[in-house]
Amino acid sequence: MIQNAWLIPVFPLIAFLILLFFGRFLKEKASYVGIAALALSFIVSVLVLFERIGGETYKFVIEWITFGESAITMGYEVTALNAMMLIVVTLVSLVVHIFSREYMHDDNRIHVFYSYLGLFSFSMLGLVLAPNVLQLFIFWELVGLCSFLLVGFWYFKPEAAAAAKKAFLTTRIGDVGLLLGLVILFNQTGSFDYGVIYAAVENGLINDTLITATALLIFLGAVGKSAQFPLHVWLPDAMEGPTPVSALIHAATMVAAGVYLVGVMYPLFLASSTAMTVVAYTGAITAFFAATMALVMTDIKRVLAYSTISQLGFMILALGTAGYVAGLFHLMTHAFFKALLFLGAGSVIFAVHHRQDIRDMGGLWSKMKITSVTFLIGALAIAGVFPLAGFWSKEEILASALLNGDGFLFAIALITAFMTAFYMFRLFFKTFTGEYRGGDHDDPHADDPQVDAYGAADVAEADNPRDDSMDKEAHVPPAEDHDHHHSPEENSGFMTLPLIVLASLAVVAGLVNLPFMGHPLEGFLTEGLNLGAQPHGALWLAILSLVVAGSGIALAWAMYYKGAIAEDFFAKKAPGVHNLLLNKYYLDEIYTAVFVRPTVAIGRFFWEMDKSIVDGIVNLIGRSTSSTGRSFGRRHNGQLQTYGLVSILGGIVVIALAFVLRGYFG
Amino acid sequence: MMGNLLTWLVFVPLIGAALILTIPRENVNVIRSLAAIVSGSALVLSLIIWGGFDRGVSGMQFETVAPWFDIGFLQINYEIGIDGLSMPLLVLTTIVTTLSIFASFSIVKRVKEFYVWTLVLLTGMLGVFVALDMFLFFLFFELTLIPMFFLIGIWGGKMREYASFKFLIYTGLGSAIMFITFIAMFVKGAEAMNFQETSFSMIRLAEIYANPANPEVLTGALKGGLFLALFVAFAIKLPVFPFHTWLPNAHVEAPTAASMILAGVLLKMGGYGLIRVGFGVLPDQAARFATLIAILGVINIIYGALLALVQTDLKSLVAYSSISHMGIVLLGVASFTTAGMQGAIFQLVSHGFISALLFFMVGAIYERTKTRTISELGGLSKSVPILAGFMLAAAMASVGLPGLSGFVSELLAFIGIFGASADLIPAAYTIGVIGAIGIILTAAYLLWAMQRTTFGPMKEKYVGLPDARPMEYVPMVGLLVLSIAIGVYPHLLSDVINTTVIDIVSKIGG
Amino acid sequence: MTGQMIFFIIFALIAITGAVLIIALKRISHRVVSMAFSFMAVAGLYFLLGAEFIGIIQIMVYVGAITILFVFGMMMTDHRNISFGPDPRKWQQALSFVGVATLLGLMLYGISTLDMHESTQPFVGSVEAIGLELYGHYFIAFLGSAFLLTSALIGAIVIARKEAD
Amino acid sequence: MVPVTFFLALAAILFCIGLYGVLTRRHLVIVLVCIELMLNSVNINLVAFSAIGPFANITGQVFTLFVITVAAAEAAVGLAILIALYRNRNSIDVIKHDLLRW
Repeated sequence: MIQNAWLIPVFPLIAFLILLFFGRFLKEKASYVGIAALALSFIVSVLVLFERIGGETYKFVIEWITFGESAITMGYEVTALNAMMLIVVTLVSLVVHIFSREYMHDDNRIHVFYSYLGLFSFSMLGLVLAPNVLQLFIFWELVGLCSFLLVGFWYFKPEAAAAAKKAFLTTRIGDVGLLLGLVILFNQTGSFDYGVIYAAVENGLINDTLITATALLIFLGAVGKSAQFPLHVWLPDAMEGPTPVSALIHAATMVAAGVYLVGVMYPLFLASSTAMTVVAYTGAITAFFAATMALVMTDIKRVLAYSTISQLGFMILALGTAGYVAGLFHLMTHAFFKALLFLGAGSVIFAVHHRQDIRDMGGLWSKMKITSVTFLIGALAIAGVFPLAGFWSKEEILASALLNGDGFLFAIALITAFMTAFYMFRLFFKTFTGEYRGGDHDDPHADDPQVDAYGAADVAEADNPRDDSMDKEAHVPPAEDHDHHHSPEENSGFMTLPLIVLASLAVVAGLVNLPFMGHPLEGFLTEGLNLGAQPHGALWLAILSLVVAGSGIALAWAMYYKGAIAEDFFAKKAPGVHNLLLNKYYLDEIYTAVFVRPTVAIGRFFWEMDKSIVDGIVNLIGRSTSSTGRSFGRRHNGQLQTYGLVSILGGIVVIALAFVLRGYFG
Repeated sequence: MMGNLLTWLVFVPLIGAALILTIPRENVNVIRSLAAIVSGSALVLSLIIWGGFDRGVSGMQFETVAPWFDIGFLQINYEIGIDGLSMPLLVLTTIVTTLSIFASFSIVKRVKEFYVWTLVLLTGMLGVFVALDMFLFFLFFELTLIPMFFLIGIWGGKMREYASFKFLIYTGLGSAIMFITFIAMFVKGAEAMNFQETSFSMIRLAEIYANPANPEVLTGALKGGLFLALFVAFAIKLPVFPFHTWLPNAHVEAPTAASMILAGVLLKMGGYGLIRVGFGVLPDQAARFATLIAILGVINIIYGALLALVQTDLKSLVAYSSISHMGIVLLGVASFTTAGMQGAIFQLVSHGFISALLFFMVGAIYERTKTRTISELGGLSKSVPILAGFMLAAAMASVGLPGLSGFVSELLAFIGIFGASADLIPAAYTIGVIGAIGIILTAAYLLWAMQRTTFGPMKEKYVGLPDARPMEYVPMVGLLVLSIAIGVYPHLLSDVINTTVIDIVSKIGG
Repeated sequence: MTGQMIFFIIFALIAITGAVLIIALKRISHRVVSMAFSFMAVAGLYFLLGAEFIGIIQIMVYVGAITILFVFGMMMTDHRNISFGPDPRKWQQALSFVGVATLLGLMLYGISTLDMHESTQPFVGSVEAIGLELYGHYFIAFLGSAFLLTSALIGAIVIARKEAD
Repeated sequence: MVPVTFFLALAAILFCIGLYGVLTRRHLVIVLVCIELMLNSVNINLVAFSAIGPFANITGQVFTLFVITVAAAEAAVGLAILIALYRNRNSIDVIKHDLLRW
């Protein structure tokens, strides 16, 4: 079965093509096409995984383009890493397909939505199967395109359009870095294939300044795509897209592509220590940084978005501190429980008629039993509580941070783990416990800074005057028909089934790499790659991480469940810090001021310069010739005698010249 | 017939134009269909030649040499032929012109003249790409100026006179410089063979300049001067930074079909000429000025992108984006590596398709909304979803999204510039990096434009707009499919170009 | 100083003063009369050169017909006003004087440096010789001038006559 | 015998006086008169050459005849134009008649 691994990406591609051309007729049934395609891909990838465990690898390559003697090839390859990734991507994508059948049920562009999901799954799976860096880059950009299309799915919302553009542009900056990196690599090694590059790096074909340069350039691509510190601003805005999109793209798969890229190019990173430290520190800073912002967010999806950035920071930190398996293990587990959390949030939002502000929710535990339980499991998993997947993978990361020797990184990791536990349970208690605060209709928090980001434009609001008329039938039916029983209740099977599946996975996934079972995942991933001993934490580290997680949960419990500490306790103590976090460290404003506005200003200056100087010279030449012509014209004043005089003078000059030349005056 | 297939290809449009002249101006449909048939047959002919083209051979194919006229020792013969460089451009010309004829079915003013001028223009363009005799090259080069002048001048927008005159005089100046350089080359060539043998043919001159009988005639300074003059002449046509101001005016005022051809093919003649004559006859000089060309290329990219960023008119935005994309051609050509050269030729072909599509979309939208200013447009994907979809696809192709042809040429150009030998271009890496910044800017201005025009809430005044008409599907689908084909499987194009690229680059030991 | 030289000088002086007076005098009628005298002097010169026929023709045509013609022309137009007021073209007079003077200087210099060998004995052209030449060698030119005269005649009438209305 | 150069000199002088008259006088009749004068100076040259020039023969005089006929025709037409001008523009000042311009 491993030979036809190429089928895995082709199924969603077929789904995409079908829906692109025949979507209008399918309308509702479009979801079945998507689900069927993903189910098939999932089955094939499971079979491929079993064969891969048996040790088989398969590589098939055809010639893509030839220039001069060298040629670039395309094809597909199955390795340990991408076999695992195939499972993760197809599973999460399948689950999201099922979930969004209900969530997008009333949107009349559902077929377009499913076609974009199909295209996304195709490009993500293509990325994973790529045998060389160039093909990875090609699908990397296609994934970026799909995220642009899906974030901007409700394009009639200006915020969604701006968020989509911002997402594409910020990742584009990273992609250009990646492109430069792989072009330089190509020039040094003569080919894009992983094998050739590993060999070149091993036997030192490339001088090490170039290795560091290419490593950092490639890492820039990862930073862009996995929303690491400097280029993370697009992910929170990308929450404008529908929630299933956020679950699939901005939680599990696409953002993980950056980590996958670093994983795939690991030998290159291992070869340069500076690159490793840069990676580690970026990961640490991003993790800490995003966690702080997640503490204060009031929009359910934004909290999860920042938590994703923070968890990705953990993975990058792990990879930076030589914890190859730790990073990738966390990638797998995180994909499951983050998708779970997002889908849980999705079902909550769907139940409370598309309001995303957690201050309007609360008390949903009794009303939405399945969602609450699964959400709790997810929260426990991400916090790193004992039996669940998060505990095992996070503990490995802490171990690799510790063994790396740099105490600062370990400290940061611990504090971030604590903050993760705290904000997750703050979110949990605010949404699911206490009484339901979502009774009244008008949006009490219209003036809240984040709310204007999405609240005012929230299409479903009955009293939203602006583009009410056009979008009524387009997006979600008006809240009226939910009115008669406006208290939320559990959603249908299509939504809860995925939650249950993901919740069980969040529990089970950890067992894959159990320490006392000899780390089976580690064996699976590292065979054939000489990456040195993988760090493993001692028992006391496991207990320490449990204590940290527990205290985080306890603090959240105290503040939001019992009310022992006032909710705005910290807000009052450090209003400045609170405000800073609330406004996302004013990063967006800084970026606009530092990058966007000057570029536009330079552009305008050049435009003026172009119009006045370069064009000016051209017009000047034109005008001056015509004006000299006109001025000569005016000399013709009609006086015959003037003409006579001029001709005589001319005659004299000629005669004089003739005399002189003929040497008369000799 | 098989022998002089090329001559048939070049002159079929001219015959077509003559035929159209015979038809009375009233029955417009007959004229339109005849024009479509004529350019369609030219397309078929070019595809036959594409099929018959022998990929392995590096020299000229389908050659025809016939004495044309001679005055005294001036022997000018009608010498035509194609190789890997001109083959794809030939097919590009016929495709873009045929599709632009389809695109121009909405023109109602003086239809007969429009198609006569378009077909004469087609003959001129085809002639340029096949001519091997410099005199013939110049003749066809000029032949393309006049029709385009009339196309812009009569069917253009408000400031069409200004734009068409500026275009005519600017490019006319360029071709004048070119002509003077050709004559200088001819004379110096004859002198170098101390007048036993005189020839206007590019191939023969290349050999003469490679190993002249008495070398002291062809001094470095002279050849340098000749190359620079040639570079200026072609830089005006392929708009390079200081000489680019005619392009935005010409594009903004030209009707859709004319600006499709202008962007699709006419700009390529500059690039083609530079490679064919500049790099062909004076390769050592090209190497000498490689750094200059690379720097000009980068300036073009950044300058074009920055200006496109601040445009308010959608069509001038696309015009400036053409300037930016042509910078990549210069970058690729200056690198003198097989990858770079192939990237440049790819960019010529792919930009031909993409910019033609973009201009068609802008034209179609202008036809419906009667405005091109970006601020007035908005929410088009709601009012005209299909057009907006194709526009978005064209923008993505122009941004250089993989899977579309724009990416392949940019990738090859960058591989080329980074692979350029250090002594040829000392600062290759810095130039490459600055060029890469250009790509980010390209994504920025195109996406910003797309966001403001296609996304966003629907505007009331655009509610009842008619979406794509069946006739409009032909150019849209045609160009997009071609761009995807080259993007997904570039081997189609690269095996045709490869032998010639190796041949050109080997001239300076690339 | 042979007799011829004396007569030559007399006639020359008359001709030149007549010419200068044409320009210098104020009243039109005086100027036309000075023209007549100047042409008389030229006729005299012809006689001096032995070209009697030409001399007579000169007197008949120039002194007779053309002077009268100019008198008529003068009469038809307002000969009463003496001057047209200041000349708006300030440089015209001076510049044309300078130009004409240099032209004259150049011509005279050219003439003075001419080394024409003197013909031994003067040729005396008789009317018969003129007639033979005119109707022989230059017969076509003769017919041409005939056409010229008639067309000039008709042209002058057409231009000068009052419009019908 | 009076040498030819004297006649040529005289003719040159008369010609230049006539030319000066044409260029400066504002009265149209005088301009025509000066033109006649210039033609006359040409005749002097012709007759002088035919009589005492290096290859003295009769053609000089024949040409003088032609010149005279041309002069007569020219005078006639000139005056006709003058009269027509006067009638339409009722002025014979050269400066006033400047319609023939760009």
